[in-house]
Amino acid sequence: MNRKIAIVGYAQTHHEHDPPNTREGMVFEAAKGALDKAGITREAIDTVINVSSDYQDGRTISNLFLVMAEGAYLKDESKVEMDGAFGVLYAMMRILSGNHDTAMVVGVTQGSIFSPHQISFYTLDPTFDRQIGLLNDISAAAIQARMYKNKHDVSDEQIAMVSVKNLVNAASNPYAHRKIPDLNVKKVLGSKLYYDPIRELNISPISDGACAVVLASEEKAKEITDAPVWIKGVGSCQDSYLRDRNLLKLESLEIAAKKAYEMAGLKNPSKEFDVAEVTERFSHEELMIYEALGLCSEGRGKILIETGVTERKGQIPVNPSGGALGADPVLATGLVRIAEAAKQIRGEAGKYQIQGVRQALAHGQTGLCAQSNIVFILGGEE
Amino acid sequence: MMKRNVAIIGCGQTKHGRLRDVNTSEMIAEAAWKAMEDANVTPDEVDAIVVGNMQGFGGIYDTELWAGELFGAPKPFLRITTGGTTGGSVAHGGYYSVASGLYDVVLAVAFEKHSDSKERGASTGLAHVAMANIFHTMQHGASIKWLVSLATGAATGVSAFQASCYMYRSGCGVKHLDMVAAKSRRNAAKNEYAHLRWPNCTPEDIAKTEWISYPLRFGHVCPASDGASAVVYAEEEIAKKKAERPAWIKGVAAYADEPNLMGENSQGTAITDLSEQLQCIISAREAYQRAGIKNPRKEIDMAEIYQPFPHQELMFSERVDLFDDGKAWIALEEGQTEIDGSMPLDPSGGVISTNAIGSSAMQRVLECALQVMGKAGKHQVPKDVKNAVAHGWGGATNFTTITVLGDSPRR
Amino acid sequence: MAEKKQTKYKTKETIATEGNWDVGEYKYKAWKHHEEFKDGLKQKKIVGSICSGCGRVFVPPTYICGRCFRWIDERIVVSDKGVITGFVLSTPMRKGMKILGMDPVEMGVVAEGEVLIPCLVKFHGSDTIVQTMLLNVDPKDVKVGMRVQAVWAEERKGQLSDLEGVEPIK
Amino acid sequence: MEKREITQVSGMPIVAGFQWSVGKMMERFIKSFAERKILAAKCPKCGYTYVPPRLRCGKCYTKIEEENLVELSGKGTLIGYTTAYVQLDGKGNFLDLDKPKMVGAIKLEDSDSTIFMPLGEVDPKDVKEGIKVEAVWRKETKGEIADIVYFKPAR
Repeated sequence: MNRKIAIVGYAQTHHEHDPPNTREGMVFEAAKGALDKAGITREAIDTVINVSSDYQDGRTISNLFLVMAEGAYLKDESKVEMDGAFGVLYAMMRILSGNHDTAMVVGVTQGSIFSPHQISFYTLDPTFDRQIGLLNDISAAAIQARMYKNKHDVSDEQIAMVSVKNLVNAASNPYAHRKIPDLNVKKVLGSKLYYDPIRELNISPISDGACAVVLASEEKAKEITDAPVWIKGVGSCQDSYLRDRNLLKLESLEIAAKKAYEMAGLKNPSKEFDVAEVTERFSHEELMIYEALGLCSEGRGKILIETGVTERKGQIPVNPSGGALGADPVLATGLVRIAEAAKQIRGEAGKYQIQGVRQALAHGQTGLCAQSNIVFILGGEE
Repeated sequence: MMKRNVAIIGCGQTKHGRLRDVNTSEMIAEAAWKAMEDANVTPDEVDAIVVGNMQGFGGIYDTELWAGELFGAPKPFLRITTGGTTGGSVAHGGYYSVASGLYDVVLAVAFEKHSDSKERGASTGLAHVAMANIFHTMQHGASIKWLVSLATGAATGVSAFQASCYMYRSGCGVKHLDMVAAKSRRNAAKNEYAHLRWPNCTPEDIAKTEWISYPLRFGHVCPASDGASAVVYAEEEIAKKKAERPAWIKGVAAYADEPNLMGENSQGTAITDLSEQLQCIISAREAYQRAGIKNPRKEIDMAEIYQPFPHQELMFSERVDLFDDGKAWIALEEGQTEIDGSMPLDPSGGVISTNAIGSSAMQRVLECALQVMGKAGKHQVPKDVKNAVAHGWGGATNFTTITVLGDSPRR
Repeated sequence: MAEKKQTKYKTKETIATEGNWDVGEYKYKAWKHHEEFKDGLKQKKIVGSICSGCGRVFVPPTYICGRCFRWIDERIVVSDKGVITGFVLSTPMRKGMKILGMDPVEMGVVAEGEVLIPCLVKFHGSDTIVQTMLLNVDPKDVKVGMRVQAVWAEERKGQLSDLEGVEPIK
Repeated sequence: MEKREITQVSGMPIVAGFQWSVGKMMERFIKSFAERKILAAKCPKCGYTYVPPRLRCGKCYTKIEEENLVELSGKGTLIGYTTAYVQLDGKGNFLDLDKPKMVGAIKLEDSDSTIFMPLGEVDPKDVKEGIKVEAVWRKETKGEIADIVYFKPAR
């Protein structure tokens, strides 16, 4: 990269279902919080990237009435209508171009105003799949989970362990939405069955929340903070449509991760980052994410979860913050992953801080069965 | 820091109109393929794709998840949508993708398929911009008469009020709106991709059309079109190899102001003159500064203004500093802005003749690129085009995208 | 004489599949700015909010100032007189005209031949406009800059319709 | 964080309707259902066979014309499935189904795409990946997507 970029500030709202707050209020709280965290005012921001969706907010041009609350008044502003992590990629590009030195990405979704599962149905091919009417993000994920289980002989219990890990982790994260400190595999397998084998506690909750991240060029970052979190690498990729892709693997995530590792100069990734914050909309997805990130070979994800490798005190902690199963404000979820990864590097993760984190991975995804993925490698000062 | 030079090396668009013999993914793919063929690149040479449309109009969410494989998957996709300026924001996204150094060749495609909505014209999406506000206001006892007056009077939304603001500020009359509309229809007759084409249309023809609501007539306003447009960006070395006369992106800017007319849930918003358009003034200044253009009125050779309503061609040509505030109608009367004038505006026929909302602001960038590359065919302006400015507006006339293109890279 | 007609490009039709988007199902959330505004209207007052940072006055009350990037908690009452900054003239309303699935003349909401005039009013003391209706005026005389005053409903019920519109100050 | 009271804004019963033109290729595909035929587009260059058919191969980007359409047998292999206990009601709510429904991911013979179809005349216990399935057509097919009622295990 011709210019180094750092994260210098971040903030998120407390994610809940249907909290007494407006969309505008959440955006303002996150944006103001991120500026305060960075110790700068709105005037120091050159460009603002809004991350929201017309369908999630029920408003065509969802960023129109958020200009003032997100701090974009008389600023160079645009909107990315995908997972918030893609908004960080676009903000990075704007700084790398030399046109801007600082950028703020503000993502928001109020899941309670209209079901994200219904909205996932609108991404289907309207001339065919949508007419048959069976598919949505959960039923498609259920078909994928079944195929993955059969191919690699993965048990429902092993998949449930992901929910147990993340929802217990979420209990020590003040911002998480769903916290079940005493969760166990039995309770997960006892929760309401939606589409076999996916149950209630295998699905990320419908959360309302916002998150903001402030980025700066190397020179500006050093002025703003003495603990910049450098963006060492980024890679993204989108797979083919559901009908014409391999559902047994997250191929686009493999490609995205390889690109991010290459840019960050990681030779042996699973050894070189100390924590990962990934977006797992369904428990089985986290196992497939382990494999796509190269933490283990294909089909071995179940071993990592069973042996506690990805627990907080494991060799490669994954989602100490509780992940998307702990809180899923849809378009803000990828941004929250980046904020949580940055927190780990700056030692600000409180009760779920992993010791000695130098490099962290953050992952965002969008589309049925994680069709489009993005991976960031973040690192502290050398 | 040395900024990376980026150029458009290929342009592609579908014919715009009522396209019922294709589905949305095929429509997007057609424009994407035409742009790649024009740039003589294959999909494997394209590093990333930026895409956008106004999602509420076509009823499909993130269409590229279904359509993507027709022109490039597995590949990085980035979706950018900002209302009316979507096409311009996608164009900026493509520029920034290459200028960042992360990618060398990027395809940017923007589209809209209004005919897929059952409601007439673009009313689903347009009404839906403020639907939550209208629900909110009705819930608090606004009168039915008020709602009816909005539906009849301001059917065209913010622009209806803006026309009266601008006419007061500039002193221009309805006849100038007729002249702009007639000029656009005539220019569109020379553009095979345009939706409404009316060879030798005169202001009198326009004046005969019914009023929608004073000061706007049916003849003044844009159609709701289906269509897609795409450009291929490349970094300097590749651009020089691929195109004999690339269209260099010299400066971009896209500022946002307070929403005009109303805020979130109809809270107050401090814009009283809707024709001030401060964010357009600032965007133009910033883009010219980045482009190294000191005197736009001398250095800019032509412009594509985003003008779904005729007063906007006059208003925004002033806000991008091509004419004095309130004086564009004089240049119009003197024929300066005709296709063979000293400052041609919208030789393509503009948005008055063709409006697939997601695609329109991209078409402004694409048309300026064609003019700089000398490839605009029948509607190529006779004068030599060294620098051109492409403008887009969106939201409640509070978003603006400005792209300055030229025939030489910035040094 | 060259072909004089306007042509519209369109292609052959192919069959279409159908689908819906239930926009009415969204459960939006809002602050109580309209409650505050309505309570004021009941007492013939135009209530706004004033930012402690830049002093700008927003009508109806606005909770966040985008310039100063702070909450706006103070309220203020502005004049019920102001000036027109923008307007539109509808075509004369006729029986049988269908608007939003209604026939307003039939329903007695508007009179036959009435010209509806949505307008933007900047009340003195406010930095914003209020979108309402211009009443008791001959459409020919409407111009930006006209001085107007509020037209209050006879019996105000604390609803937005308590402010029926504005009328020219004679 | 100061809490500001909020009100719930309920919408008016407005439904935005859509009518997506399917395009020439899809029109032939849907209309051929009338004769109980399932067409697929076979890429002339790499042979990848798409169902439903399309104008461009996503694997090697070759154009696909109407003469590249091939007729499939209507039989296929079940490569994935799920049992649905709920169903979306179009307004964002999951309604409990009184009887579970089966959904199958099916790879039709001589095609590379996966299509997602309801499964019928089958007991969830007997469903396994790899079993052969075949299309069950409406008695009176009219050239509509609904002509295929479901897929059932092939004899």
